Amino acid sequence: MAFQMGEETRTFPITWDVSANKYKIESRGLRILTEGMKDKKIRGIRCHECDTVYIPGPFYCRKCHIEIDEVVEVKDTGTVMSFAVDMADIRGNPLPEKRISAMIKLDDCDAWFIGTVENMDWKDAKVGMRVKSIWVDEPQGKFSDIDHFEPI
Amino acid sequence: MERKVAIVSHVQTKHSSDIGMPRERMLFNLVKELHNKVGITRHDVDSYVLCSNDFEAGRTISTVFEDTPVGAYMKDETKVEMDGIMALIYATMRILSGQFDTALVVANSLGGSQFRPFLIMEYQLDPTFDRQVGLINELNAGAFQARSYMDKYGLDEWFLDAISARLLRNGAINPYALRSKDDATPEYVASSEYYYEPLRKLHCYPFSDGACAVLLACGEKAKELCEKPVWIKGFSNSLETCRLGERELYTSPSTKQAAEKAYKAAGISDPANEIDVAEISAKFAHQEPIICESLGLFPEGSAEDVAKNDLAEITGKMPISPSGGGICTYVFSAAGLINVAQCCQQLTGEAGDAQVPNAKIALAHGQDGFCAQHNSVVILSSEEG
Amino acid sequence: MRNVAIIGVGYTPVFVSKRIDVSIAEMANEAANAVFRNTGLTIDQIDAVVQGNMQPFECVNLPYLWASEHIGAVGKPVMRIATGGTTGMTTLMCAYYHVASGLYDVVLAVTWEKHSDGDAQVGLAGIVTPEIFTMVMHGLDLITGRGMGGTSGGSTGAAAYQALSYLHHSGADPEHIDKMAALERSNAALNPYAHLRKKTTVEDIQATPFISWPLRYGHTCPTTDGATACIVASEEKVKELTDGNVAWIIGVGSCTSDPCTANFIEGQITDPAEQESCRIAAKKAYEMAGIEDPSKEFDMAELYDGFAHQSLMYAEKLGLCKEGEAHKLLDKGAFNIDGELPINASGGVFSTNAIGTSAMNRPCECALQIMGKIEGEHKIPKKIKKALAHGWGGLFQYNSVMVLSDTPKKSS
Amino acid sequence: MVNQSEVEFVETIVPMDFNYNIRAGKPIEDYLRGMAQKKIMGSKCTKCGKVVIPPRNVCGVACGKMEMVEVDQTGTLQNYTIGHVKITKGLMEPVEEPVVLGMIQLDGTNSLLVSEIRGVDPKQVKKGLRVKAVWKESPEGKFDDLAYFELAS
Repeated sequence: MAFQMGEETRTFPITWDVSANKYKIESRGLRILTEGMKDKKIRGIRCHECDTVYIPGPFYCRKCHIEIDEVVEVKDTGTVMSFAVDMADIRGNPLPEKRISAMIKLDDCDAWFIGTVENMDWKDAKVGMRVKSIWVDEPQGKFSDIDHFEPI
Repeated sequence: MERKVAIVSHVQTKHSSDIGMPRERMLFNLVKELHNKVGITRHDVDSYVLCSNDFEAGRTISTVFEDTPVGAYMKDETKVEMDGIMALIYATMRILSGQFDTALVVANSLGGSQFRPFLIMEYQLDPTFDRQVGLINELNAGAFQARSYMDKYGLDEWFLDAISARLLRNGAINPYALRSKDDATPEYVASSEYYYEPLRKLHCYPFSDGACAVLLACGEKAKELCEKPVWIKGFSNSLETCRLGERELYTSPSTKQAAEKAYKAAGISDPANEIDVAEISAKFAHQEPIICESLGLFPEGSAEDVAKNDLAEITGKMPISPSGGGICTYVFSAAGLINVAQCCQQLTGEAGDAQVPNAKIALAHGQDGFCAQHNSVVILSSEEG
Repeated sequence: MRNVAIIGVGYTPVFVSKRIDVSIAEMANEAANAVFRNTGLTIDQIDAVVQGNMQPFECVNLPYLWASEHIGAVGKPVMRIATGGTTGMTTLMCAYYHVASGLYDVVLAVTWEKHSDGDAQVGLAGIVTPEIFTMVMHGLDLITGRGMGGTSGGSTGAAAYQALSYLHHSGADPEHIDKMAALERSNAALNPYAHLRKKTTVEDIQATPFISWPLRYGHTCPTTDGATACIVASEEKVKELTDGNVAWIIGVGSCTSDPCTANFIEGQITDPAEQESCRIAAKKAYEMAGIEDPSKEFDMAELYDGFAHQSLMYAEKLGLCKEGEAHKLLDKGAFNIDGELPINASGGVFSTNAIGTSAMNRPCECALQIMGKIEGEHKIPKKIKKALAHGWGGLFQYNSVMVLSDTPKKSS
Repeated sequence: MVNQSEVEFVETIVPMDFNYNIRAGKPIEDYLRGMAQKKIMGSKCTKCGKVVIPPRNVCGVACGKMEMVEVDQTGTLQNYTIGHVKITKGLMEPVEEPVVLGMIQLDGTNSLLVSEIRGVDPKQVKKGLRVKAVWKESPEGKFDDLAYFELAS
């Protein structure tokens, strides 16, 4: 039952013009978070019903399905919930440097954030390890204000 | 059908060319409004059927961020990627199966402000031929269809103007409509510019942002949840070939096939007399008579007579699209579902100035594709029967 | 409730990385023809057609409008379902509900994906592109991925977090992923409709580079071109049209949670390895099917594993074994084709991933095993009475579950 | 309802497009090879005898297999429209001169082919006109080798 593939036929280039889209993205939570980062503070939104603290804060709690807007500050230390060590790109080509990118749950909040963990050998990284944020010297209210995380 | 399915409630946005908020917010607000109207929470809904389009959303798997705003977190959820009326049909089947008692159908699009509907349509063309040749677009395909109807029945362009004028006037009494004009006349429509002859600007649909949600329930549950359930009596859909050059564009065999099955299920033998009001998804003025005639609501080729004798007016013998139809609002992915919502308003006596007196049986229609390639029909009734 | 059965399955002649000879619609036609050949039915006996694929992988909007002509759907009721990775199963479920509703008797479901016409990584990136660019507007460094809010490794990167969280909670080792990978690739070698068909050892897997530790290149699925068609029918039609050798769909369930990866804007609050939606979907399907102890009652399972660790993870979430036990069963050989509970005898999604079809091939493989109509040496040697099929997708949030049986449920 | 003005959002543009390469399949491949030789290829159903353009390999699942046939290059205008706009990448813009687009039934075929009609006054266009294909001087096996149709004398 060997299948014999037919003769090759040509291909036509077509495009999905995603650049034609004007995406509307809710941004209050992002603004509250990044503005706070200017002062080295991390702020999220708490659901007044179930106490879940989201970062960045959405306008509604998806568990309780209610509108939420209570701004809360959380710590810049946290726990690594999971991590991956990037070693190659998606097609298998090795990266020049191994990089630990971790899912970090900051203290006092329920959201997991991805951050790079530095100053440790990737072989020593563990789920559950404690990390702290290392801020840049002059934060500007951007995600890049936290340069990286380091083990405590 | 052993089990009966009814519409408990429905909500829609005030449609707009730019609704001015993100999709998630639009959906959250919409569903909360429905919850408040019925007095339920998300936990009272068993099943969610969503309807949106990946290319309109500009996102692979358009529903990934739509589930939680509509309250589907940890719930049964699926997505129909067609016109919204098909999501309603699927939800009805799910309830009929006996596995679910309630289902929420939500369809949405930001085709007015976020994306270009003509491009969504271009992506629908056979990518190995029509899309490569690059000659066909939605407007000129529509023009061919209009010409085909005019040639077949020897009509001039006046009936197009008259249909658009009627719909624009209807739009003026529909608080949800995007485009409207309370004193529109055929002459006013005829003064808009040509796109592709015979189609003028006001013969074509406007790009709309909007969303619609419809809550369905099995019979007993529906009676518990609301005073006036609207009963789903029959539905079907059918499809034609995508080859424009192989279709008789002046008629709509797929609409006819869908209607036959829907009428049979609903026990309708004389649609023109038994149906009190119809909401038709016509993206262009000429599609309304083509679809209505295939539905058996008017004789073939009667568009001019219908217009001259005001038969399709709200006060006429066979009111068509009291909401203003596709000429006033066309929300890609949601248009058919909005038609269902409009029919419900008619059947529960909530249609305000657009109310057709004593409306008991309504027909909602939805379409997809070039020149209404795919058509769906739902028959609704205010009586359980 | 009406009983519904899968009465036939048809695949494209091959599942390969590039079908250079046919267009998307022609490939769908091959699958439709195959199911008609296998069942002896004709298109005239089909009441409705359900179609599914993930359209951004091929950039054809509402492809049913084009492909229907090639699968005989013109003039029939048509429905199109798209739910990401679970599309295949939700399409089949839609066909199931067509029949279960009592409105239709014989329904054709066709799914396909032709990844070589596009770029799967682009299609997957398309899920969250606007969110990523919004993050970039707020200072995310996309190039180095440093700092807060980094993105890494596309879908493999996201799956790596899931894999490690799973390993941490289950006590399994990364070597167990290698072992599961080798088992499934070796199963695939026996399946003529699998894509990567090479007998593979644990050492072969371990020789592949890590992309995102703990996931190696050898832990990831290929991108495949292929189509699948399946016919479901009511109990009366089963009597009329078949010899009775069919696979009954006795339980279905699906559930969504929230995006538990890459939810950059609304905040991610869910462990991607938690998969509560899988438990809920399974509970629903088991209740409907009358399954009391899933760890004892199934003779086989086809799980959706885009990445090799997911077979182990989902075996636990679906209750096929206790939490933390899957890797022990793997070590004992229970998941082998001749084991107690063969998992992915077909080679799984991990060996063949034409995304639109992937979640439909799971129940289809179960059905073929139940009917004893497996072409190839991956036939499970024992009699299959009850089989479990699972689908997974979205931003790690959708789960769908189907229970199949060799006997119908007693009519209630 | 939330007041629209309270909703805070950003409008994000993704400054890239996604590219695909759609496989033609045999019938379209043959159609384009025909173009290179200034031939129009259609397909004929071995069962019902229908001849259609664009060609394909099956006449629906219900009917027969189709085989490639060359079709006539002269035909009858069955439908037309005069374009005052064009649509490029989903955006509509006016055209300088109205364009006549026709649906042409080539002799011996059962389908209509959409093409531009040139050399005719838009006011004079009507159903039933006889038209013939005009080719690019050096065809390259592309769709636009068949440049347009003009009135057949």
